[in-house]
Amino acid sequence: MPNFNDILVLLPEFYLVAAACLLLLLDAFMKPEQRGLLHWLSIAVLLVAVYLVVAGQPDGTATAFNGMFVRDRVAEILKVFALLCTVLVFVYARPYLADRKLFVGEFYTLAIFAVIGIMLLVSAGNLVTVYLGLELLTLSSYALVALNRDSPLSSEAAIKYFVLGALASGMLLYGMSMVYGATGTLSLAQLHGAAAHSAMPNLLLFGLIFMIIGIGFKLGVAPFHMWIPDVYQGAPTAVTVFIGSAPKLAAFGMAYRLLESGLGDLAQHWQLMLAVLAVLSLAIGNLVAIVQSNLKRLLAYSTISHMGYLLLGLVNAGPEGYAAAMFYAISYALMSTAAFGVILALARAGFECEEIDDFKGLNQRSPWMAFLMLLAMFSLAGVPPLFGFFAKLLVLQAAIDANMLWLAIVGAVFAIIGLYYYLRVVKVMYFDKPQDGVRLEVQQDVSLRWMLSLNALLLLVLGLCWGPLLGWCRAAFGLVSA
Amino acid sequence: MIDPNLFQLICFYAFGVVTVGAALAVITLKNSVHAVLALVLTFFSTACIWLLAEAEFLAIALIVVYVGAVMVLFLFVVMMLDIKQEQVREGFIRYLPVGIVVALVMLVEMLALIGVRAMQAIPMGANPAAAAGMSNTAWLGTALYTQYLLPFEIAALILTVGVVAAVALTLRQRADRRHESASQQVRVNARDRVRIVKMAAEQPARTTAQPQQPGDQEAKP
Amino acid sequence: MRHAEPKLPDRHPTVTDAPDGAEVRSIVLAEYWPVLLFIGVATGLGLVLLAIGMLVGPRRPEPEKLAPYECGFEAFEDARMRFDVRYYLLAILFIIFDLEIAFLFPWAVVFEKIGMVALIEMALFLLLLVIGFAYVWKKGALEWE
Amino acid sequence: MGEQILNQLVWPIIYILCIAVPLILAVAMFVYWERKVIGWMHVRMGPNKIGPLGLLQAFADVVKLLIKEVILPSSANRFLYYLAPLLALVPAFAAWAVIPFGERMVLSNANAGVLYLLAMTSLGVYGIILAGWASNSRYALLGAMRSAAQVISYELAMGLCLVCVLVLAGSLNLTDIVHAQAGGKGFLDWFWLPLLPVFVIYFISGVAETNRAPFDVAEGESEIVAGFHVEYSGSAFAIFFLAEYANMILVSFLASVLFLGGWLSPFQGWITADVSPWVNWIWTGGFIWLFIKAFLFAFMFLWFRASFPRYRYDQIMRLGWKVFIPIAIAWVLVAGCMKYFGWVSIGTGV
Repeated sequence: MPNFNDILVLLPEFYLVAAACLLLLLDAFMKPEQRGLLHWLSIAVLLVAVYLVVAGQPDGTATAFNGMFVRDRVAEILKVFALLCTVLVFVYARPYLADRKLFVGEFYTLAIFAVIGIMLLVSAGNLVTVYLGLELLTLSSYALVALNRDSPLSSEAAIKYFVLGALASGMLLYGMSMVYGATGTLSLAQLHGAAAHSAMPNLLLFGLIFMIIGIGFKLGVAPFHMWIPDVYQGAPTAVTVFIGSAPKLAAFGMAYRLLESGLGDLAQHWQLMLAVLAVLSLAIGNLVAIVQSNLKRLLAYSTISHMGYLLLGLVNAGPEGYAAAMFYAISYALMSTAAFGVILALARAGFECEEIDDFKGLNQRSPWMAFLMLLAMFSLAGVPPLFGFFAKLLVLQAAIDANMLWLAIVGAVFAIIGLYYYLRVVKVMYFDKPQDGVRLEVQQDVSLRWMLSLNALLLLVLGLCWGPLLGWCRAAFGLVSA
Repeated sequence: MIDPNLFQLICFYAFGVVTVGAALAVITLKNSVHAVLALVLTFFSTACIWLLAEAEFLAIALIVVYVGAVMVLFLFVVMMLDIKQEQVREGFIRYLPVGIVVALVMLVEMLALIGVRAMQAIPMGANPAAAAGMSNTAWLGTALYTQYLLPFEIAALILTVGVVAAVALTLRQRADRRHESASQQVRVNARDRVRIVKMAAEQPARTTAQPQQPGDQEAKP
Repeated sequence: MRHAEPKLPDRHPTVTDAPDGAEVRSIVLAEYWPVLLFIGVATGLGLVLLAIGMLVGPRRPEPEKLAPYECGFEAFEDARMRFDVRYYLLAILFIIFDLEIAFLFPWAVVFEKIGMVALIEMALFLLLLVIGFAYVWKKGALEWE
Repeated sequence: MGEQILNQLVWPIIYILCIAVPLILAVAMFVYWERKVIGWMHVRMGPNKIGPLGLLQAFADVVKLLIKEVILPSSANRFLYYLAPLLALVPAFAAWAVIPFGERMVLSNANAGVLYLLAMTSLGVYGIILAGWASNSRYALLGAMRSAAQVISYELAMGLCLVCVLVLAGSLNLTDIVHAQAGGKGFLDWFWLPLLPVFVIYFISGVAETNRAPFDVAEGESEIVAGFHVEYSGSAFAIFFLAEYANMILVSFLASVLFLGGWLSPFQGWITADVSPWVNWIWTGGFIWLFIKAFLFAFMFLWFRASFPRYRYDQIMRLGWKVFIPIAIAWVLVAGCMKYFGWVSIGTGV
C-alpha cells in the first residue's frame, strides 16, 4: 500500500505531471497570442522541478511504490541535468518555432511529458517502470519529431523514428519477458540476486541479448543507429536539440538500471557485447561523419560516435566506469545543446542554416557566434582544455581499467580521426569567404543569446574545473571524490 | 476416456497452428484487407491460447482492445489508403531469403536454448489465480492496483500523451467548415430571433405599387 | 511457453485472501467451451443460410444488375476513396478510451477489497484521461459539421 | 468415451439450439410485432393478410428472402462480400452464450461474462465495415464509415455504463450481477435506481449501437438509400437483418439483466406467501419476469422508431462524445463512492 512517504519520494514527478496537465489545459483554453506566457511558465515549471529534485531527500537512496521507483544520487544528478537541458532547449527553440508557425503549446507539453518519462526511466526499480518510462519518453519524442506536419522530411523522419523505435521497444520487451521467464521476477533489485542462479541460464542470456539490442537502439549505437541521422536531419532543429540532449541522459540511466542494477551478475557477458557495439559506433560514427555536408547530419553521426565513447565507460562495469560514463553523458548533453543552439540562433524563417556551407565566413558576420560554435566543436572533438576532452579521458581510462587496452586505443585513434570533421566546421567559419546571398543574422532574442553564451562558456569553464561535477558523479556511485 | 490434459494439449497445438498460419497469412496475403483480417484471426486464436492458460481476463481483453479497437483502426487506414500492391510485393520477394534465414536462425536458437525437452511438458503451468483462491480478473486487479500502482498511473499518462499527440498531429482546422454550437442554440431566446412588428394593414385597392415586405421575421447572424 | 519457475515473492500479489462470497471457478475452460461451441453453431447457421440462398435462389447475372448502385448514372470510378482524417482520429481516440475501460473492469471487481486507495488511484487515472478529453474537446476534434 | 462426447458436445449443442432457435423465432415475431405496432401508431392495420392476424407474414418474408437471388456486384470483392454477413451474425448470436435466463439457467457461467459481452459487441463493427468496403459502392461505403464511427463512439459510452454496474456488483459474472440486485425491497433494490443516468445512457447507446431510429443515419433511406447493405440481396441480406434484430433483442435482455434485476421479481420481499409453484414465480422471480422486462425494452425500440425524427450525424456524435461519455465517466466515480460509503445495499444472493 502506498503511503505519504511514497508520494514525497516522487514529489518532483508528481509535481511535473500536474504542471504539465495544467499547461496542457492552459494551452487549450487560451488565445494563441498569449502563448508567450506559456513559454515562460514552462521554463519556470522546469526550474521549480529542479529545485524539488535537489531539495528533497538529501540522504541517499529511497524506494517507493513497492520498489517500482528508486530515488538515489545517480537518478537525481541525471534528473537535474535533464531538466536543465530542457530549459536550454526551450530558450533556444522559441524564436525558431515562432519563425515557422510551430510555436504551439504542444511543443512544451510534449517535451515536459518526455522529461517526466526520463525522470521515471532513470529512477526505475522494476522492468515495468523502465518500459513505461521509456514509452512515455519515446511516444512524446515521435510526436515532437512530426510536429512540423507540412514538411515531408519531418514526417518521413517521424515515421522512421516511430517504426524503428517501436521495433526497439518490442525487442526490449521481448528481452524483458525472457528475463522474467528465466528468473520469475520483474524487480531489478530481486533480479540482481536471482540472475546469478537462474534455472534457465540460456534463456536469461537470450533475454540479455534482446535487451542490449533495445538499449542499443535507444542510445543510438551502431549497428542500431539507422534512425539517428534521418531523425536529426528531418526533425525541426528545435526538436533535434531536445532529442540530442536530455534523452541521452535517460539512455545512460536506462542502460545503468538494466545492466548494473538488474543484470549486474551477467557483467562478463554484456561487457564484451558493449565493447563490440562501442567499436562499431566509433568507426561508423566518425568515418561516415567525414563525408557529410549537412551539419545536422554530421552532428548525428557525431552522436553515434559519442555514444560509442559512453559505452567505453559502461564496459568497465564498475563504479569508476559508471561515473565516467555519467560524466560523459552530461558533457555530451551540454555540448550538443550548445552546438545545436548555434544553429538555432542563426536559422531564420525560410532558412534552416544547417548546411556546413551556410557557416562560411561566420567569423566575419558574427564573431561571437563563431567563437561559441568553435567552443562547441572543440569540445565535441575533445580538444583540451575543453569539457569534452576531460570526459573522453575519463572513459578511455575506464576502458583501460577494465583490461581493455585495445578498446582504449581504438577510442583514441577514432578521436583523432574525429578531429578532422569538427575542425572542418571551424575552418569554414574562420577561413572561408561568406557565401553570396546567405544572410547570417543572429536571432535578436536576448534570452537565447545569453543562455547560449552561458552554455558554450560552461564547456570551457567545466573543462578547466571539472572537479565538483566529477566529484558528484563519483559520489553517486559510492566512490570517494578523487 | 480422453485425458483432460491431453485434450488441452491438442487444443493448444490446434490454436497454435492457427495462430502461426494466420500470422504467416498476414505477411503473405496480397490484399491488405485480407491481411488485416488474418491478423484478427491471429489475435483471436492467441486469445484462445490464453484462455487455455486460464488467463481469461487477458484473453477477452485482447479481443476487446486489439480486435475490437486497434484492428478497426487498421481496417480504416488500410481500406481508405490506396496501397500499391505490386510495390509491396516486390520488396517482399527481395527480402524474403534474408527473412527466411533470420527466422530459421532464430528458430534454431530458440529450440537450442529453451530445449527440445520442453516440448514434452504440459504447455500451461499452474494457475496462480486459482492458487490464490480468486478469479483471474480479481487476481489481476489485485496485483495491478496494489503492487503495480505506479506503472498503472504511468499508463494513464502515456494514454494522455497519446491523445495529445494524435490530436496535435492529425487535426487540421479547415477554414470552410461549419458546425453548430449546441450551447449557443440553447441559450437563444425567442426575443433574439423574432421581432414582431406592428404595422398598419395594407390597402391594395388604393395603390398600384408593390406592397413593401417588412421584415417580420429576421434571423440574426 | 510457460514452465515451472522458482517461487519468488514477486510472483504473487500481496493480497491472497479469497473474495467474500465469490465462488471460485477454477476450471475456466469448462465455462468457455460452450461459448466456443456457440460461436461455431452461429457460424454454421450463417453458412447454412448463405448456402440456402445460393442453392435455392436463381442466378441470372447481367451487367446492369451487377453494377454498383448509383443514382442513375454509371459508376465512373472506384468507389473506395479517402476519408476525412477525423475518422482516423476518432478511431485513435476510441482505442485510447477502450483501453481505459479495459483498465476499469478489473478495478471494478477488486476496488472494494483494496479500499480507499483504489478509489483515489482510479480517480487520478480518470482525471488524467479527462484532462486529455478536455483538451480534445477544446481543440475541436469532436466537432462534426 | 461416448458419455464424454455426450456431455461435452451433444448436450451443449442442444442447449445452444434451445437458445438459438427461439431467438430466430423471436426475431421473426419481433419483425411482425414491429410492423404491427408502427401500423397502430400510424393508425394503420399493419400486416393482416397472411395467416391469422397476419401472424405468418414474417415467415413469408423469410421464405421470400431465401429464394431470391444473392447478387454479387461486379466490382465487389467476392470473399469479403460473403464474409461480412457472417461476421455480423456470429457476434450477435454468440453473445447469448453468457446471458442468464434464470437461476442456473445459463449456458456458460463465465467469470468474465460482461467482458465477453463487450468483446462480442465490439466485433459487430467488422460486419458493417467489411460489407461497405466489399460492395465497392459509394453509398455502401459512406454508410459503413458513418455507421462504424457511430458504433464505436457509443460502444465507449456502453462500456463505461457496464463499468458502473460492475462497480456496484463487484463481479464480472452476469449471474452474480443479478444476485447483487436481490433484496427485500423488490424493484427498489435494482441498479436502475442508483445508476439512473447510466441506465438511460445505456439503453439509448444500445439503440445507437444497433443503428436503430432515431440514430439510423447509417441506413438513412432518404440520403444513402440503405447504407452498408445497399448491395446485398436475398439470404445475405436476411443474415444482416437477422443480426440487427438479434442485437436489438440482446440489448433488451442486457438492459433487463444489468439494471432491472434480470429474472428477479419486482415484488420480491413484499410477498412471501407459498401458494403453488405455478404462481410463486410472481414474487420469487423466474425467467418469465426477464422476458417481460426484455419485451418492454424491445417495445421501446419500436416506440422510438415511430415517434422520433432522425438525428443529424453531428448531433449523434455530439450526444455520444460530449454528453454520454462525460456523464458515464463521472458516474463511475459516483458509483465507486456509493459502494465504498455503503449508500446502496448490495444483495449477495437469494
